[in-house]
Amino acid sequence: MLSFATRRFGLSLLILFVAVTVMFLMIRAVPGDPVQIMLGPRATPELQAQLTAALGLDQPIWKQLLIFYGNLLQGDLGTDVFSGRSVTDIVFQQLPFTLELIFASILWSASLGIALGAYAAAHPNTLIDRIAAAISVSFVAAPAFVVALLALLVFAVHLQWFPAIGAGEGFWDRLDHLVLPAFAIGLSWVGYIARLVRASMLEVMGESHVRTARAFGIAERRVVMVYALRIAILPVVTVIGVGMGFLLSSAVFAEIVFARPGLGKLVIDSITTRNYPIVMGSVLISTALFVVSTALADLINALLDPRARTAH
Amino acid sequence: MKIEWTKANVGRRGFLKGATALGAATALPMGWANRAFAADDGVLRVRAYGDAQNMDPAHSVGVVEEEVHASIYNKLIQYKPGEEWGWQMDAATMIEQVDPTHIKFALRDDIGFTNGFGAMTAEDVKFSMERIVDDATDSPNKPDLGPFSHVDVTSEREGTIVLNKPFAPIWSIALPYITGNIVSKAAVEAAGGRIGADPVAESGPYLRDSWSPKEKTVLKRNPDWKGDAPSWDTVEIYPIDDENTAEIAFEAGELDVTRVSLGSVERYRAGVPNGGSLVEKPSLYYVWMGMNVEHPKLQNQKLRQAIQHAVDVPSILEAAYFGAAEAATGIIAPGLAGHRASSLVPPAANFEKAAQLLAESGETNVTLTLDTLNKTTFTTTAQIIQATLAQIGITVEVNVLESGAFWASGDNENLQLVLNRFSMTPDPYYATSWFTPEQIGKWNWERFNSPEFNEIHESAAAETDIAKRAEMYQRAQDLMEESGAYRFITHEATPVIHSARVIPALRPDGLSLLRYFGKAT
Amino acid sequence: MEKSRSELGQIIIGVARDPLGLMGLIIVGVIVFCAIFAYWIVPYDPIAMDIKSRLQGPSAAHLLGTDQLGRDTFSRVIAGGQVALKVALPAVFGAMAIGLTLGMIAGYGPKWLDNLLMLFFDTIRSFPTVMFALAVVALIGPSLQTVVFVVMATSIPTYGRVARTQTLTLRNSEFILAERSMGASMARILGVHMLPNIIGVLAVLAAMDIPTVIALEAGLSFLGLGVKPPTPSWGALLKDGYSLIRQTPWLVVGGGLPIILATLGFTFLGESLRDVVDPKLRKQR
Amino acid sequence: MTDTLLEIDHLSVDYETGRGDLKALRDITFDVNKGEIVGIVGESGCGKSTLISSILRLTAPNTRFREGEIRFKGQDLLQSSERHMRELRGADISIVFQDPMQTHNPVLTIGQQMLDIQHRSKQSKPDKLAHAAKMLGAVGIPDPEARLKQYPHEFSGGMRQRIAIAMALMSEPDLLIADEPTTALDATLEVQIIERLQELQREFHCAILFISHHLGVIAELCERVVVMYAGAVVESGEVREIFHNPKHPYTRRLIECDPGHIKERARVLPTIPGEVPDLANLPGGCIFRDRCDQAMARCATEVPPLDQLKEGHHAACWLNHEEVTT
Amino acid sequence: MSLLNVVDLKTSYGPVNVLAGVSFTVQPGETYALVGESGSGKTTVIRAIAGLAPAQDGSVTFEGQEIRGAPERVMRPLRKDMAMMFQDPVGSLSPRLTIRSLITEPYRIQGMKDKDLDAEAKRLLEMVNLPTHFADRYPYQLSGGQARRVGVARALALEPKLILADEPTAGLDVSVQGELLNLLNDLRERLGLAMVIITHNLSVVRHVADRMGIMYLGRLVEEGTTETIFRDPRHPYTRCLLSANPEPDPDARLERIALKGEPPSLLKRPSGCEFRERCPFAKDICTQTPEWEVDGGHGLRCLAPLS
Repeated sequence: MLSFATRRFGLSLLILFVAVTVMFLMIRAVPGDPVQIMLGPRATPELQAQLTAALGLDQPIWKQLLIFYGNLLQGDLGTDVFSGRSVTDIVFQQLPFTLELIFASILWSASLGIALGAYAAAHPNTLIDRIAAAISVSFVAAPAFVVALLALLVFAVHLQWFPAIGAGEGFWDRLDHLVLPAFAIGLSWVGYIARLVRASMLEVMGESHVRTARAFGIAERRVVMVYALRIAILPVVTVIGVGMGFLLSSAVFAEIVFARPGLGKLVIDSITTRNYPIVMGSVLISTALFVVSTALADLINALLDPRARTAH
Repeated sequence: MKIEWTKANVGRRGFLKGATALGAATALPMGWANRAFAADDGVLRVRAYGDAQNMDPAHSVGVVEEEVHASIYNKLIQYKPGEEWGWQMDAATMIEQVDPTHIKFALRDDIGFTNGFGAMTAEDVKFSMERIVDDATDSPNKPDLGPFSHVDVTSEREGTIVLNKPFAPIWSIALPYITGNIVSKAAVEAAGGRIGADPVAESGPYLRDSWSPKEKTVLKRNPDWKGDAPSWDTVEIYPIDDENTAEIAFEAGELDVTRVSLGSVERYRAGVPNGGSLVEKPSLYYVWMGMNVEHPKLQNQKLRQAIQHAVDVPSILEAAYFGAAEAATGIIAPGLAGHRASSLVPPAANFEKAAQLLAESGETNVTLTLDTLNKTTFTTTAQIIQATLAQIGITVEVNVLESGAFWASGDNENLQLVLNRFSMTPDPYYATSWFTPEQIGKWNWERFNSPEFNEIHESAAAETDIAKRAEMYQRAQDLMEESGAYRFITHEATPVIHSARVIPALRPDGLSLLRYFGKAT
Repeated sequence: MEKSRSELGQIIIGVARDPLGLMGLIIVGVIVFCAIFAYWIVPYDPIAMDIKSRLQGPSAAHLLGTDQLGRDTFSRVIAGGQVALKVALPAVFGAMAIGLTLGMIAGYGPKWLDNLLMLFFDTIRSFPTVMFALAVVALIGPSLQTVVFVVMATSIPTYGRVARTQTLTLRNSEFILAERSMGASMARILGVHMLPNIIGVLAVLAAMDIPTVIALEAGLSFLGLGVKPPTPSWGALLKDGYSLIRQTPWLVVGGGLPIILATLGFTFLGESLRDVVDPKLRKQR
Repeated sequence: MTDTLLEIDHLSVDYETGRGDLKALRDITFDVNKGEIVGIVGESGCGKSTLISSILRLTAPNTRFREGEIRFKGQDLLQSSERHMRELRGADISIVFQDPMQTHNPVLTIGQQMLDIQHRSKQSKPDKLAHAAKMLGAVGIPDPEARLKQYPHEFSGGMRQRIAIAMALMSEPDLLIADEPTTALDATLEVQIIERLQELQREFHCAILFISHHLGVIAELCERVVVMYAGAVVESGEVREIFHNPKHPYTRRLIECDPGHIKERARVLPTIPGEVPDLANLPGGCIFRDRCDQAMARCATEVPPLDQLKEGHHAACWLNHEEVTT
Repeated sequence: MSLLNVVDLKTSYGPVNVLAGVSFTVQPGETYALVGESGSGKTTVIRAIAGLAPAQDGSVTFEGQEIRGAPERVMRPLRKDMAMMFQDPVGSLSPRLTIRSLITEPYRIQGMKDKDLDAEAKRLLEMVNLPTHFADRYPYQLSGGQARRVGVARALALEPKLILADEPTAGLDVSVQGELLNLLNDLRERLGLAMVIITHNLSVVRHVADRMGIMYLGRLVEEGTTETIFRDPRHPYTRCLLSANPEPDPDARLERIALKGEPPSLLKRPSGCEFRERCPFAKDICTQTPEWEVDGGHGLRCLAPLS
């Protein structure tokens, strides 16, 4: 178990390293120049040269990369081109907003999805199963930005149940502000998870240990909820772990439409303005987020599945 | 079919309350989001396009930051809200141009800096302006000060601004805009010469209370401010770049003021929700289609002229600007010196003439690329250009670019047609500066190379006779258009909606001057 | 050859017997039909502008109204199906082909290669799609091909991992050992014996992935990174519809409805396909 | 009648499939007395699994009970409420399944699973655990208390099967159904399990319905035996009677085929050529006719009834009818 | 010259010593049976011989040629003479191929394109008594017995000299088991092929094998002719195995020798004689490690053999 964790951690670091390096090189290959964007049409050549030098952009790429990693080892992600603030501060200021959004979305979509899927699997081919399938499936491809906007129109403007923009202050207010964005980006996950749970439940329900449990007269409820669901949930955990990466992408849309602060928006803004330090900082953090969440999923799987614990 | 998103009578709170009190009627005015309007909480909520990240005027990157700077710092003079461009006194009690290169000023004696940095002095004025032109500061705003030389301090609160040569934009750009902000010399020096994300000392009617990046900036009334007290205790500035979101936030009662999209103008003309009003302002932006005269495919002037005539501006205004904007006659907006009453090539396309010019050019099978930003307005415009040019047999492929790549087009020699939009300050000097030969490879994407234009740009800035100056700029725009490298499209428009409780103070181009916002009673 | 056709026939019959599968088959059939014959079916040229009759509501002349350039939304929806398939099919099948190849190599080849490929997969997966898309689009400019490339690149790991897992499971199965005992080459084992057993699972995955890809194209369009105008893609329709949602809600309907329909169709088809292809279920029949 | 525990009375069960009804069980009749070990012998496709799931009423959704009764202590299980069935399962009737590797839930500890099956007991949790440990000890699992905390995959196949037996006997059931419990195990383990089962049966006095295709195991363990072929009972009776004096050609041939039966090395082994008929498309007459070397004209047209040949010995074959012998 | 000569073959997966040195020889035309509990390493032996499992040490010679760890280039021509049969009758047939393709697969792999494959398929099906129309079926459409015969047909396609058969009767009903064994026997006599058969069914061994080896924890503990071993097992483990076979006769009450416990883990091999802890006949001397001793063609690894 420990060596498994160490190896997993080592692999995570390696992925992080490769991913960040690739992104570093890729973003540099892209046309565009933060100095030009920052200075706008008013740039004089001297000024441009000065700023380029100040930002270290006149160095060869490999040297910049080395410097980046050197700083990184000291826990320094560099300084924002535009505001002169520490990138670490900026990224970690935005991170909680995105995290709370992602967690809220996963929480509601996974709970509903698992419940729907488990119910459907326990009552296969009934009308409710079919209806649940049709409804949940049709949400799978509902683009987050359209859902977000419609949710805004209906629940914020028309019904005025929830606030429209921002992230709020204080626990309840923030929760209040989370409802619509989390709804918008979680919606497509409900169907996805429900389908996954249903399929994996049906498989588990066909296994002979479930038959054993039934043959011992254990209540059907307990058979479904404990004996089958605990196993059926395992692939879902993995999918959610991987899904964090995709949710970060969906968060971008929610953050734009709900004018929320967050990492997704930061990423987009920094890439379009070629704000290299922030791009690298946010790539690092979001990749780390992904790596951590997949590792976490593996860990949870190991906790839920004793076989995985000893297998490694 | 038109869906009216009228507000429902029962809000969430009302719902809960109604359920307990059994009296739905009593719950009516208790709508959740109505609190913004119902409670006069003294908070003005405005929208900005972006986040004000830097509190150093020397490193301000434009209007978004200036909106905050103008509230927390003072300038000698400020823009006047209203329909016409003009300025009013702010920190200055007296200011006058004694000769074309000298401006004398005297400061008010009741302005002080926060954080214990004392009263504002002429030394602060000198410091603030000189540090912008100082190379060590790396200020992107240096060009705004033009031929500014230095400030002579004559007494504690008096001084003279000295220019190297006459510079008309000093009154319209330099002093009332970004470079005019006065910071505390002592505070900046104490901070090591650079102000970062937090102001080191403020002096304006508002103080920046807090900043939550990408969420909001909060301004609070400055208790020590001795000038005319601002009407609002608190101003919250929300960075929202998506127009739809801003409009919805306004309708949900969470914003008091926002610029709206041109597509929504028609709807708001019919009525603004919650008793608000629509204010339609012109804009200083200029949008044009440029042609890279150095590109092998576009070196033929007749071809360029054919293209000029084949672009149908009214269609663009109709489809991309929803009929809410007027055709541009050049790069200088109406209301500014140098604005042309009409362009040489009429806005409406003349396909006959275009075809004739194309025939004269001798070019056949012309296929071109048109680069544009990835915003709906531009892609719509580009598609119309594509369709209209197709009518004279020119094939256009639209290249949609994200902003980072688009704005790097300056050194792109392969650029052919480009749909572009520049911002502007209220002085023609600002507009012409990008099209000089010196700017080729940087911002003169058309690689328009006219010595005469350059000459006009240089001399007009120093010309103090307004009529003469206007004439010079008009000639400059004629030159641009004659070259065939430009097809002017529009100056856009600035429709702004505001809630009933606000009396907005907007520049003639629709931008907010927060410190002058009033309260409707 | 003949045998594989009869197997395919069996699969189609199997799918058609299942009501949901039949529905999926019909929806997908309609979409494919419209895509192929788009330019004969459409009542108007989907890119012809008519600025005078712009932003009209649904009417007999324009079933789904017109957009800001006066183009017929219904025609654009129909033609958009073609674009959707032009994006989704190469992207999904490209990703499937590459993922399958790499995944099988990872699963069957030496351990170091497996580790290397897994690192490659995990690295690609670890970029948020949007970030990756932005960088790629900025690098090579937005176009149909770019969208295809982005979607393909980001979904290769999914297919690769599934193919790898399947290969790992199969590599120790007796029929593979039997082939090895007869001296079959690696190419033969992978191509003739592994592939037919893995491809079913991946095909199901691909069928269910197609709507996701279409939605991703819409997302990229929303960020202005989608296909080039005036190409009538559902994503572009949605984006235009999004910016005009208050004035002309039918534009969003026009863009959204086909995506939801396609999702239903491909998902039903995929699930039904899985039931038919899955040998575990087939044995019970 | 008092000592009869389970009576299967003319039971016929079909599966509805796309190809038509699959006649899985036809006219099955036999009974199990209290404290008796009855073996069911049959090869693949004989209907053993359908029989077990029918007794427990844990059938697939496409199962149709066409005819007959399954009486347990006199009550027809096919007419019982689902609630009553649940009361019976694991309490009065319990079962040990074939594959010990898959019979336990992989993510719950053995202790947890043994706790769960005592859901009817009012005992406290420690008492239940103690009971579980006692049972594990009884089936020969060393150090039972500690092993309760382990997961199924930490046990070997033989141990898991013993745990399954412990679980099945925990409620001291009246009837234990053992569905090929030793098939998946090595011969050495097989004997261990059988011996253990014999001991436990003596201790708990439960009846065992022991299903196996291994004639040796049946011969050793059971008192009576039921021979099934293609969904029907072809012969039933005392073990000794069946093995020494089989009255149905199938039974006879089956015993002959077992290589364990042939003491001397034989290069050519006896076989039963042919295949089990398609149950969805049954031929008329005797189902074994196609593979029977003694088939007669009558076998093709009439289904032979399960006749009582003598007390406790039944066989379904026309050969046993007197008119043939004469 | 013996056909197959295995000398001190060793295989380990990490710390797990699956094979701890196995030696035996097979003469042309001879049937050799490997017997033992699951986990004793029987399957690994024949897989290692065929190059399907790693073998870190020892030697395997086939017709005098060393083939342990040989690259596929060297192995491929030899595979014409050495065929395998696997445990799972249906599972060892590539599920998406027709029976025709499956049984002619060896010709394709060996590059014998000039053969009339349809005719060969027909010949092979007839040889194993399957109707020729089965050529168009798929594995899942076959019963266990039929699939098994397809496996035999495929193994015999190239008329090999040696067949390595892993549990050839596993999963078969008793009534069909005989058929398969008869078929193999018949072919063996006709084609003169040698076989290595793995099984845990001792009754089967008695009828088909000329010689047999008993494996325990990855080693041979006894080896000899089938007859001697059945008549006079010397190793206690062999005795236990033989006695653990219930006979289909209610009156036959064997003198059963109870085997204690279960096979120990390969990770924790007992010291001394590895069977000691389960052995009902263990003596003090058994704490020492027994050596493999051969006496008149009868091999034994026991310090306290039964007489």
